[in-house]
Amino acid sequence: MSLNKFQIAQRIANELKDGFYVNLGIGIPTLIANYIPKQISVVLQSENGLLGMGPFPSKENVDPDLINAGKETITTLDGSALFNSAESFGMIRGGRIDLTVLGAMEVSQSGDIANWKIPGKMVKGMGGAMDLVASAQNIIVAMMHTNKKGESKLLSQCTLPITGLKCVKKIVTNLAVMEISNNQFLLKERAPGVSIKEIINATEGKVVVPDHVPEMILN
Amino acid sequence: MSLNKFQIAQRIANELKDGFYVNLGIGIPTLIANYIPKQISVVLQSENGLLGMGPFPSKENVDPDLINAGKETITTLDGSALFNSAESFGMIRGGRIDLTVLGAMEVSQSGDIANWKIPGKMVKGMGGAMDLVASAQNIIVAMMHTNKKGESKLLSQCTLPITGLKCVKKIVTNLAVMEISNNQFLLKERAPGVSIKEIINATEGKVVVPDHVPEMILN
Amino acid sequence: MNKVYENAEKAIFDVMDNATIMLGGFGLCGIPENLISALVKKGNTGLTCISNNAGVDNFGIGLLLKTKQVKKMISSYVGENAEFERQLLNNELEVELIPQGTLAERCRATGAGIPAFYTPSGVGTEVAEGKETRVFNGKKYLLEKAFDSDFAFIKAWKGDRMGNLIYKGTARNFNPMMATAGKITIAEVEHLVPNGELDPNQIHTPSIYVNRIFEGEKYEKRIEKITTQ
Amino acid sequence: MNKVYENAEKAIFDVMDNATIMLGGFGLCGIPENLISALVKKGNTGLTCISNNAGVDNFGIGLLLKTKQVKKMISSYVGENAEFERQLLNNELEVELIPQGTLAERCRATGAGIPAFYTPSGVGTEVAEGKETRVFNGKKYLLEKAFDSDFAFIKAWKGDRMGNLIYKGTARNFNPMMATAGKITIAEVEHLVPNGELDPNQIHTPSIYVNRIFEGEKYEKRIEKITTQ
Repeated sequence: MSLNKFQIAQRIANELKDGFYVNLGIGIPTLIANYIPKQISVVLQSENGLLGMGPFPSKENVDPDLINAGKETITTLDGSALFNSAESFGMIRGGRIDLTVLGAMEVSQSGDIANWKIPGKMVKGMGGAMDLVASAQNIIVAMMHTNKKGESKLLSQCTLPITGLKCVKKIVTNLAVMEISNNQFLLKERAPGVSIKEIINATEGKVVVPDHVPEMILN
Repeated sequence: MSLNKFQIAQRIANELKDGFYVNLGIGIPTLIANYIPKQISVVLQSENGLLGMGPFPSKENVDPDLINAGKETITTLDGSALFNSAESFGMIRGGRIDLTVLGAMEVSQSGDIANWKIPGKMVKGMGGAMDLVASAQNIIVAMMHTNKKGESKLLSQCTLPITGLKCVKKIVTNLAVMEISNNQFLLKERAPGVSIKEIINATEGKVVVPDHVPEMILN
Repeated sequence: MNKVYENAEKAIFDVMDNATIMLGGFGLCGIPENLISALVKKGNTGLTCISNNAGVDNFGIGLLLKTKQVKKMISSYVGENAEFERQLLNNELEVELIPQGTLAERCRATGAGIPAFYTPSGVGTEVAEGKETRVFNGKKYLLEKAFDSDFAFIKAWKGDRMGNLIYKGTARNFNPMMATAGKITIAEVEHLVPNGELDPNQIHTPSIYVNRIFEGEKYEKRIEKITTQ
Repeated sequence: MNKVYENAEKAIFDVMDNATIMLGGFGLCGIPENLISALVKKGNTGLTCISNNAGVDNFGIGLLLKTKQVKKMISSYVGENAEFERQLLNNELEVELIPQGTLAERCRATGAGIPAFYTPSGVGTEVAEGKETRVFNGKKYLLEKAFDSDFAFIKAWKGDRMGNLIYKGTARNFNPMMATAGKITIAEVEHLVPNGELDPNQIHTPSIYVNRIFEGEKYEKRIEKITTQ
């Protein structure tokens, strides 16, 4: 059975390690914050200028001067720090973010990512995505395996304008966990009950299937 | 009668305008702070990270965490701001300093300045001088007209390694006020009782003498 | 030395048509509300606005779009604005999209006297078209340049009469870099306080960058997405 | 997540011979006193030190010079140190002199993922020898590059257990940029406080840059030139 977006977030939460500084993109990645294992402590960066992003505020504590990169009202935590946008992207380009999780429209088997522009549609802009993908050491893409038309989003080559080259390390979808390895999608895990054949059929790019492909474990 | 270093500082203080942000180098320039006209307000920058440098502290108020670029203990004032060295030189390179006053070993008639290195002697370093001269819109050199051997410090070309090219606008010495103009020293004022001939004799570079060369006024 | 102006209108007296203006803010957070309103009233046209976003239909830079005062937007993200989209599709508006980190760094470079720098952001993408690329330590980078901006419109929480500024929360965002980058920097603050009231250790924008300052008449601080527990 | 170390000795356990280390401070103001003492005790040699100054004969980096642990100094000003001068004249020590603003900006660039930038400082001087020059808007600039530094030794006034730092007075100087630039950044503070005690609005160095932190055993804070009214 393929995962829903909450379960994708839940699976990615397993990648978090104690002490990680993490940037979570808008969409599925944002949901990961709800599944951080209790025994570890991670610090969330919001690229508009906050380290240590807390939960949404209570109604009484809504502060228009405290929003996240998705423009939602949020809170700070003990140990939070606020800073300007140049500092924020300085730490991003400087490689200080341990894990970056982004949504995507397409990922290629060489690790290219496309997630900012669809030709012919109104282009809203790349925001911070190009800086994040150009700099992060450790990028996981969280997305559905196929688009609304049922077409694969894991491709031999991106068809949409790319956001960054050879930067994605891992992809977690509703069907599988894949790693980019030697210009191929290396199948690491399958969603519970999903067959390898189903995954291969849903993947336009080249898939490498090891002898043993375990089912994902969702804590 | 030629000026002493206090009078040179006093003369340069006349160049200050209300609202100026000013960087004063070590030596004679530092003395200018004592002659700021009472009716104007200027802000002194210390390039180690302070805008709004106050006077030396009383004995009880000496703070090892508060020094100027000459490593002397100082104080802050109402309206002071502290910042890091990158910010400090950002504002310098960004052209926000209205007036920079520096000492020099040599100045050339094209406005080159040499004030950091004497070949054969221990080289201590340029500190912030190269950044200041490369960026300031308005640089005045405060120095004696001749060196200890009696040789002119206002030259057709610098003989020492230069600190910056074509950057000096004005020179105030114990003998004269000169402006750099068309690769020449334009004589603007003489020290009280000092003759034009005396100044020309003490200047190795080319001097232009206008019809009227008034005596300096020291308020 | 007097940098204090009575209000936004007086502070922007010399803004001219076709000016380039940087405006602080991220979304609607930390935007110079009073300066934008005054600019709408003043009516200058042909403006180039450098701002991370373009406001929403009825607030922020959206107000300047409605009155067609903006010729060009230089931004990283311009969603959430129907009038913007309409003008863009009708070719009534130019848009230059820049990665957010590059936008922030170009603003900083402008103020810090750095004419150009190399950044990895955008390598291999449309953003790299026409730009010099160069390899350092085996990795490709793009050459990006400083801006040239006539004015910077800044919003801070507190400011003193000399122009020292302190921001609050994530309303800081682009304001500090833009404050350094305007040929004329105009700051509006919620609280204009006497010199000496702000701790010199806690100043975010030193006074040297601020040419004019005033206390904003009122702050609506509209929220784009109110999210609560 | 634990970044807190018991003392300087434990915090520098993995410093190796021939390491490159950035050290904060301007003169003797804001220097990492306890880290320097621990490094003297640990005895690593062949060090390259990036620091605005080189201390005095019996304090600061001067202590590391006395024990001949330093192979190379990268600084903007190295006066006030007789042992330094002796070693330099005897070719026992390499020195690279860099304009102070360029030194600060190179440290910042290192931490901010900017591999290189253009600056006007040093154009036409010895500093420009062997460097690319380039004209932007009619003015000449030099290309300057980021550093590569194994460690950064930082001194702050207060820090929390996560590594957020606040500096005091002009002891800030090079510390914040160097904090961003070390592969491993070790901060010593006068006061180590619980998380939550520092106002998030007032943090000078966000915790992400700090790998290790400890409260310094004692601070001598020697003054080079006591000047009073």
